[in-house]
Amino acid sequence: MSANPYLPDMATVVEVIEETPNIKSFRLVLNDDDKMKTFTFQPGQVGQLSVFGAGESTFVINSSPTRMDYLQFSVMRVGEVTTRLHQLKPGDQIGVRAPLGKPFPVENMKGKNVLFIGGGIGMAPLRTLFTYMLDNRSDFKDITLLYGARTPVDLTYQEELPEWLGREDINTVLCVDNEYPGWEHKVGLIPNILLEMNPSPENTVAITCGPPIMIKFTLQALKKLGFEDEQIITTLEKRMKCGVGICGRCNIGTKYVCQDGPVFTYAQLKQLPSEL
Amino acid sequence: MPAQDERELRIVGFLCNWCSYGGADTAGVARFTQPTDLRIIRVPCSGRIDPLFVVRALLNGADGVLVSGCHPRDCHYAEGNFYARRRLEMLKRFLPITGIDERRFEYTWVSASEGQRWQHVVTEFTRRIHELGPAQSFNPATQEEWFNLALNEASKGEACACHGS
Amino acid sequence: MERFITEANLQQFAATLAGKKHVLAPVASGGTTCFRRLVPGMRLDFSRMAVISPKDATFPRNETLLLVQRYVEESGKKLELKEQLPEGECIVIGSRPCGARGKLIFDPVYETEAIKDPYYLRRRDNTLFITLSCDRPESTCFCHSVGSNPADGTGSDVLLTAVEGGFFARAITPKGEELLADALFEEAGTRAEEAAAKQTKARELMGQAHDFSSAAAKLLERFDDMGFWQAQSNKCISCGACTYMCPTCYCFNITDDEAGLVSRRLRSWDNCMSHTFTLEGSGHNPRGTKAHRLKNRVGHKFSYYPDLHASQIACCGCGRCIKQCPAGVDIRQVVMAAQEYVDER
Amino acid sequence: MSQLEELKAAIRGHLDSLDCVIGWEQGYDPLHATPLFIRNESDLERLSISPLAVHNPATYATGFAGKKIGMVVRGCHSRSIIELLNEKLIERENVVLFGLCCDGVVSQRKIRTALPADPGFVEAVEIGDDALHITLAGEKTTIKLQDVLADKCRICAYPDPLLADVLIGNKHDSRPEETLACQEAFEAKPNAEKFTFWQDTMSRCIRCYACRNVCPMCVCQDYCIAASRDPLWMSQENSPAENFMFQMIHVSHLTGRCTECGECERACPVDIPLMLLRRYMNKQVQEVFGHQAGTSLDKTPPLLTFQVEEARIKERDW
Repeated sequence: MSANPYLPDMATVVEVIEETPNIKSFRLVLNDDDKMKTFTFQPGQVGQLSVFGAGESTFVINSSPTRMDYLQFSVMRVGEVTTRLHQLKPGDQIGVRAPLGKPFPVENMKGKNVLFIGGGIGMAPLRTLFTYMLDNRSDFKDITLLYGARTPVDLTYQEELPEWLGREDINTVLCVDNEYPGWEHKVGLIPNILLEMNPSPENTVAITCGPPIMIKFTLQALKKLGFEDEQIITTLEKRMKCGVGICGRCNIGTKYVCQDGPVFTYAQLKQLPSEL
Repeated sequence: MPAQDERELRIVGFLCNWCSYGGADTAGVARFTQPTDLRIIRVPCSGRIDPLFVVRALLNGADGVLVSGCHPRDCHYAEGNFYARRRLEMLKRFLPITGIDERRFEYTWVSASEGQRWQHVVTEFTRRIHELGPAQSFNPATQEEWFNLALNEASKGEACACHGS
Repeated sequence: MERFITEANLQQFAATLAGKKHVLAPVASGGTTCFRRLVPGMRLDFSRMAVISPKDATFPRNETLLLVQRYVEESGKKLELKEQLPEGECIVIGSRPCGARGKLIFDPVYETEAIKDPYYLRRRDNTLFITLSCDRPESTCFCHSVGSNPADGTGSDVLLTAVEGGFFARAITPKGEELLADALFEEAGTRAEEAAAKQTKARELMGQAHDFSSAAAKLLERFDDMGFWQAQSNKCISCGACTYMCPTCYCFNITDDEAGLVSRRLRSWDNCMSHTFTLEGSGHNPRGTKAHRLKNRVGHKFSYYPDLHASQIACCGCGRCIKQCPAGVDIRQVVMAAQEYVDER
Repeated sequence: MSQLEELKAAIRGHLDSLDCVIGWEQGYDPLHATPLFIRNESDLERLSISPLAVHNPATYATGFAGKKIGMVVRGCHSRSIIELLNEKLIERENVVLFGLCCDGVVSQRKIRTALPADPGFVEAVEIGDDALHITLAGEKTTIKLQDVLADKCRICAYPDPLLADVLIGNKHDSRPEETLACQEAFEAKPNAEKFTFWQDTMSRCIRCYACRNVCPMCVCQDYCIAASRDPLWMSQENSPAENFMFQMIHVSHLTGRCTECGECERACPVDIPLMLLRRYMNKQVQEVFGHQAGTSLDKTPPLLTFQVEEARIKERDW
């Protein structure tokens, strides 16, 4: 990042993928070749995307640092900035401030089983780590992905799903809330499917992200399965402006989600005042 | 073609879709000569016009704002212009206390067939705005203007010395 | 360095400076006293503490961070970014010790090892404070409860103390000494003693200080007690008078304005008492009521910030938030209530 | 029994059935009052109804939606309540009104001007029948109440609550004949002078929105269009034009609804004379629609209705 933490790097949109009716993924390349070549980040770190004239918003970098042809961000259309983002086409210019925030504790996960539980757009922060692990497969033991959405069309990363489902060295389970014609995977709410899958907490790290209500019940399910607070990792969402711990809105007590997060273990979350 | 041999001024027109926009169109089709200062914004109904549209335009630097809708009793939506009439009248009455010349804002009714009336309205309003000249920016444009304003106002003392709630 | 200046000469000194530099000073305006850019011809008004703090000097109510120009060319759309770093010096004349010291609360946040806010740093490094010590406390003053006093020179370059016929001036920094080298300042003579006596008297008039030492822990203890916070925030109207008047409130908003092919990124004071401060895109708001927001405002100043930054309370005790609150919310009372709270459950 | 005791007794009788009763108590010093939310006997003990007790309790009324509360109201406050009722923003069965026949409240701004030093140094205040005796920095000053009455009180046409469940005090039989010279003088100024006055005055505004949040009729609060990004009515830029834009929004949304309680002007930390705008606009509403907000139940605000033939809106010739 530049000496001025508010100054974005300019980037070009190289590809736009329509993931779902209201989610698009943007693949960006920094305009400065050298910066792009030397750009480093770790899975879980976020970036601020600027659409000049509309503003900036925070999104997780959901491509993997092992695949640096582009930086990918997935954006759900909810407000002013995201609406303007959704209008972008390949070739358009965009501002990027990245990487920001703290990553997943990847080192601690090495040699362990990893259980990913993603709901809807919550798959985005998991995707970066998941892809990273696929590219460093031998560092980890069993990898399981439980990914659900409301309906089949709400599942993001459709392009990659066949690969994930087809790989022998990972266990991928997809689910949607209700039966749909042609849907061949699980039907039900994520926490229930999770209990059905009954994964062992033994030497396992569970990483979950999704809408607040899903996280709440997934945490309960994980506890029921015997996971300790330290074994559960999630990422938080807050309204952010500066992204560098100054502007003062994303704090929970003394912790600033933009700087100290967005990745927290359940054990860390329990230490924080309850203001999610 | 400008109304007078002067620089064009910025006049914003909010015209209802059903009558006044049609009236302007009729005037155009009939090739009536009109000044070109007016920038028309078409709205579904004069009842759609929030008086704050007018205020925003004036504070953003419009030299004049003209609102035109269907004649009372002729509203496409039956009663939109009845509400508009009350709101716009209150706006017109409000402007003097702000120091913004209320002549910079006008509202009127022009039907789709009244091409000639439209020509008359737009010509008259444009002439009026040209007589008033360019509007003063509410934000002083230069540091010097700021200084003069601050000094002048300070020298007057309190405009309303007694006020107190 | 110690000097003396008559009241008339101070006015002249300020006017001369104002002709050359950006001078911010308390000026009577519309029956109130605010810090304004001093224009030669205006008079300093030292009769009361300015309603708005001198925060504008180092943290203006709004500033342009970036200008963005868009070009549409045949080869495609282009964007040009221009950083808008502040230029020029500023001199604050007539701040009170609380206001000058209050700005220091920004430092550990705006200048860390990893992040340096160039806009703030430039302004801070290019601003001088000529501060007026207070000769008597107001009923809302509590600087002595947050580690300061009415003649605290911390954060100032020159400290003035009103004495017979004018002001006793003491330089606190080398830059302050340069200011006092002006010919309008005279020998201080024996006025140092007069000033010292005045300062001592002012401190005595402040009376007993509040003890906020248990606030950090006690406020956290009350975090989940929404009944407590609802009671404390009953009369709060959730406006921004407290935060915008506050010399230490440093939170900001960043928004873009667009006009044609030019847009700019604006940083403006923000207000943690407003609903939109933490409103998320999804519609969820972690601080959805004024009780949540008051809890964060008080908690931030008296608990979270001190926890992170060497027990320093993020409040300078100027009392503006109390004096200017349309509903009379008294932050001292809120903190004391949390400290003295006895859980009866 | 004094009026205060009479009022306390009346409130005591209702406390059990109400979430709280909103009144006033002494604030951070003896010269300032603050709203009091009475829930029990010890709260009730602190109740004060002196002329220093200025805050309009109606400001809080919509915040207690669904709960039953009591409010101590002066004449102007009762107008705010009536207007809220007329606009169906509160329900009659959810409010118990303890009405005070009011002899006027003070303007802190006027007190500040009348005192020899900043009222921040107040040590003691004694409230007499027609004067305040203020001890300030060791010296006692006497100010006549009449001299520091809030403007709204000097010209108040409704000193007695227009709606109350309990009425305390004696009804007034005459209205003051005073007019506000400053208001009239300001209105009479040429446009150019008014324009520069607002330019300069609005440069003082810090957009804290105290004027909005204290306004009993500003019920959108968290969802005010001033905070909207889409549509974008206002920039965050703190310039005279943007600041004035907000005042235009406020005036526009209060047209025919403002009950002239003066809270906006009182709350303004930088003393912007907002009532110049309010009073002027209310006069226009009165002239055109014969309407005074909050003066009678079941009246629709004039901008929410219309007449096919408007008696007092003249069509302009072209």
